[in-house]
Amino acid sequence: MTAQGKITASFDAAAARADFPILSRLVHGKKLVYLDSGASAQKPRQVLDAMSEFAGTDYANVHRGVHYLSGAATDAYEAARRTVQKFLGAAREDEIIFTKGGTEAINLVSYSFLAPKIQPGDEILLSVMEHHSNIVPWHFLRERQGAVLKWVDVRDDGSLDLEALDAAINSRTKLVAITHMSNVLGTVTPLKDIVARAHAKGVPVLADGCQGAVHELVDVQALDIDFYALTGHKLYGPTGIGALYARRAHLKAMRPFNGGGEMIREVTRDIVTYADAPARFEAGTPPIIETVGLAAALDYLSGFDRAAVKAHEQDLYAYARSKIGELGWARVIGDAPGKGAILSFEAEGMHAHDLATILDREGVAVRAGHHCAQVLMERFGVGSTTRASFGLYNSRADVDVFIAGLRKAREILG
Amino acid sequence: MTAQGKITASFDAAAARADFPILSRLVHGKKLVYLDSGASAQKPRQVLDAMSEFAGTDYANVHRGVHYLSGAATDAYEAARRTVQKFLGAAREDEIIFTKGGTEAINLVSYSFLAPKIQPGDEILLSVMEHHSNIVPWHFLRERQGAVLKWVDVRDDGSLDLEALDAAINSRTKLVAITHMSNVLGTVTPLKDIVARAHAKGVPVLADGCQGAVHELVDVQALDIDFYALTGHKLYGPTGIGALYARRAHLKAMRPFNGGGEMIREVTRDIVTYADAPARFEAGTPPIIETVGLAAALDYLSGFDRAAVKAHEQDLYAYARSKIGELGWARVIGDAPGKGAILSFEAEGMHAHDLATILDREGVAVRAGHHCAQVLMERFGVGSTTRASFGLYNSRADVDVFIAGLRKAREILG
Amino acid sequence: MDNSLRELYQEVILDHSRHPRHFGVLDNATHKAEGYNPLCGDRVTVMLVLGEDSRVADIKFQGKGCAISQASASLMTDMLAGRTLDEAQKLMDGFVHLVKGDDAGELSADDREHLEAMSGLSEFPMRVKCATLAWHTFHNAVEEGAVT
Amino acid sequence: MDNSLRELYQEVILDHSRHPRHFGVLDNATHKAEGYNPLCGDRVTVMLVLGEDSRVADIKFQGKGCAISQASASLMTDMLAGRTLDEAQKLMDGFVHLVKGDDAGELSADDREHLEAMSGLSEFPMRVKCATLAWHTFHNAVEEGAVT
Ligand SMILES: Cc1ncc(COP(=O)(O)O)c(C=O)c1O
Ligand SMILES: Cc1ncc(COP(=O)(O)O)c(C=O)c1O
Repeated sequence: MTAQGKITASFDAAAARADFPILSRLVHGKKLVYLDSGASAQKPRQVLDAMSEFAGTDYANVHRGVHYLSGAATDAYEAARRTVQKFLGAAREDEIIFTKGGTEAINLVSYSFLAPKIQPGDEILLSVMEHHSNIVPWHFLRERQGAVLKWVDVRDDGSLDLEALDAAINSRTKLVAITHMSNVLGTVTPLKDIVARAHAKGVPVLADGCQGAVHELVDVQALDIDFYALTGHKLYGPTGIGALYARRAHLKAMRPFNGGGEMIREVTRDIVTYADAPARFEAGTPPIIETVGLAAALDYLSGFDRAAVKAHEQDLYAYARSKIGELGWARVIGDAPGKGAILSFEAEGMHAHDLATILDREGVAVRAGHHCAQVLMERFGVGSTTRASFGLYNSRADVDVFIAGLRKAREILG
Repeated sequence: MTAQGKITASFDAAAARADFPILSRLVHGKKLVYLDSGASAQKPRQVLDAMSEFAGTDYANVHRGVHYLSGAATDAYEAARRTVQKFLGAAREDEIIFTKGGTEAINLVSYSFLAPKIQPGDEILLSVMEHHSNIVPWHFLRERQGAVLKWVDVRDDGSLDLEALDAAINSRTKLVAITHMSNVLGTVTPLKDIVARAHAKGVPVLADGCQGAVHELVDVQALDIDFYALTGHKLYGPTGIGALYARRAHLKAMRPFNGGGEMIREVTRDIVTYADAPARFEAGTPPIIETVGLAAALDYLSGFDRAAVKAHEQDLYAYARSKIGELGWARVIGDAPGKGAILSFEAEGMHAHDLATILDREGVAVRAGHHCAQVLMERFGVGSTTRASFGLYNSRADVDVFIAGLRKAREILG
Repeated sequence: MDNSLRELYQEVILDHSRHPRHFGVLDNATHKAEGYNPLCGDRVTVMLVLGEDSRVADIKFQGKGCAISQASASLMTDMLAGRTLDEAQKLMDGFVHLVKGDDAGELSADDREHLEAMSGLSEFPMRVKCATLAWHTFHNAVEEGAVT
Repeated sequence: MDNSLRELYQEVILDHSRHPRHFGVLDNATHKAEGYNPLCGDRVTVMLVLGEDSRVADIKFQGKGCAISQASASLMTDMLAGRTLDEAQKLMDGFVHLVKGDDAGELSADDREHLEAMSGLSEFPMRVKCATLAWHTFHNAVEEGAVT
């Protein structure tokens, strides 16, 4: 406890909280307690200001003009790419492709990398805890091209069964697509081991890092991973922006996804040739202002001692986990060792929606539902859960309000 | 002239100009003269503030939560959809799909509407003045499925040859994809007539309205058009957001494009069913803050007398056109009757890039190059042009600086 | 304690949700439909026997979901039994108006009293879908759910 | 008048762009490549005869583009004729450093003087690509453009 206390001390959560204008607002007359960062994180002043300021001083379309603003905007855009590159530990900046979000990043891999290779009967390996955004793009290949989706189970505590995953990879497997961190269970997957097992059989791996990139340090080179998808809005950044890391060797062979300006080399009536990556995969005017916001968000996050931020979040989770255990009527789903700060549970005799409504009146924002993870809901035999997810700005006081709200709900509904 | 003067009088361009923070900045020590709105428009304070304010008070992920902020964000998101619906005159709000931009809107039609229908030999009819974003998505269907791209020429003045278009439509034609306003020539196409001709032969029509929606009043019902694409960043709105109008009858039969959260009805290990439009085509977390910005931009624009704004822009164009004519060494490309405020030209003995560099040093931002319209460049036998495009914030004084800059360039290069 | 919450989760509602009336399977159903709320995963199946006089001769439901959706389904089945389709439609319109806080003038005084417990929903717009799920499902059963 | 503009478009540059040296077709080229700048549509074709001693025995170019790209191609062909590939590579490295405003220490005093007219580009980062197009095309011709 002392050791943990020491680590936490190097991150000042209260000071960080002050950076987020929305967190000082009231909801139904109560102080906002935002425990829905897993769905989307709030944005610090630094991000909002960076975007307004950029739009108000240096904005123009990128790439195309020789005039000053166009150069300034292009510089900012490409600087943001290098910020993402550094954040993910990629070897080269042209391995970073900007997308509109995490979902599009995964779809890009499905359309551009995998679709052209899929023959009927080819297999794609998923875990049962995937978000719909890491299921439906692969389902398209099943529906349209006859691919087979194979599912790796999780254990009852929500941890991934690595041996089962290994055993499920065979000569028909064309891709392992797996989350870095489950948005329901909080489970963090052993990506490095997964990649090693998959590569041993010649199979590439895509990680859905929409949650993982927020809470874990990522080094795509150390992981030796093929694809890593992230999304801006969960990283304290803007909506409308995400990124895909793709190993250069794959990028060269990937066919275009969206077609349009900037992704071409030459267009005539009869032929079209394409630009190299990353431009090839960034058709049209990109989310320019949003990349500046994303870079500001990553700078903001990287400005902290990430290990200390994680320790802070882990402390909140541990505290909430123990408090909710004391209630005696809440079943927590997801207790894997090393899991992240996401707390999903079922409350005896109370439906998640009713709970969330009552918590809302206390100013507490939690998520209720299937969390875009219906396959996982089925695995645990529940229709929906209530989920509290923690961000760097949360505090133990937030947890206390949350737990008090749960008690009130029990009073009303129980 | 008096009549025009009267109309223009009801729009105060100088007052509007003051709404755009970037326009008061200096470039190379000179006042910025921004004549590149055709590539991307600048953003008024009202848009930037609306986004910051929304993110700072009402932000959360949409659709998914029962908590207050999630409701507020969803309300703002759906209100933005109604704002676009009204802006385009659509009958129903569920005919408006949010995309990341104009390019994605067109790709959505290609992937979801046309691709499933295309047989080898099927034809797609385009004009030679299309932007690459309205060429490459159709080229994909040529490259991947054996479609044939057929080209309708423009006359030497840049106007569309409607009879030629009509004659080119036959029983193999599956779509007419045509710009509403050329981003190089300024030509405005007679969409209503085009739709009538195409529908008479049972062929649907998509309009690329990325430029047209900025300068023309659009009423998709009056046009009776099937698809209309627009983009936020040219409409004085944010980057990362666009919209597609799609007639409801088509939407029902269109297959999903991106797969992920929110676009499904149900996901199990073995089956996936999809939500109805518009959700079906909005996979993942949408550009939430950007839709709020887009709505603010449309409100901003609609707050003016649009006819007066257009008259103002036309006045600027006419003024610039006559001034550039006086130079005697600039060949204007695009002189169609009723054209919009876009002035493209070739200068004798001077390359567009050199011109643009010299203008830039005078604070004048113009575009030089092929403007993502290489097919059109080929049609007019030029490698590139210089383009001045006008926005509502420009003035005759801007034109004077621009013309003076051209004279200087001639001195240096001539 | 928040009054609007007390009103939403008043005893009548909780009682209906805990002890739903007409819960179960109707083997001789003439019409049947499944309702599903993709946002929360709630489900309800409505089964009914439509008499030759266009009256709801019998009606049952099954499903799982939040207190609001279950109570609403229970109340609905209670009230629809014995009504003609025209009467049912009017009741449904009135119900939808009521929970949205709009004028529900089409409701009879008696029906209004019966549904009064649901009026607290007008303060909770995000939960209106929970309350209307069963009603829409009934509507679908009648329109498209003939058992053949 | 802006001094940096005067320096960029100085007489030497304008002269090279208006009257390019070594402009035309080399029928007996041993190596050839086409360079293309997709941003502006500029094109340049570089043709050369590589002798057995690894020297550029003859070199010509064709193309169209801005004053900078044409002048740069003209200057380049002027300077490359007679050099070995190693010397050419060093010259190219020096040129690229020069136009970017970096240290171009690898250039001989003589070469530096010849290229001096191009140093104004360091103030125009957005035009560097125009200046390097011909050089990259030469490089591609040597590396991958053997005429067979
Ligand atoms: C006519 C036209 N179509 C399509 C586009 C592409 O739209 P976006 O910039 O949103 O990708 C543009 C602008 O770049 C355009 O001018
Ligand atoms: C694990 C996971 N994957 C994918 C996504 C989808 O990403 P986006 O919200 O950017 O569409 C989310 C969040 O919604 C997520 O939590």
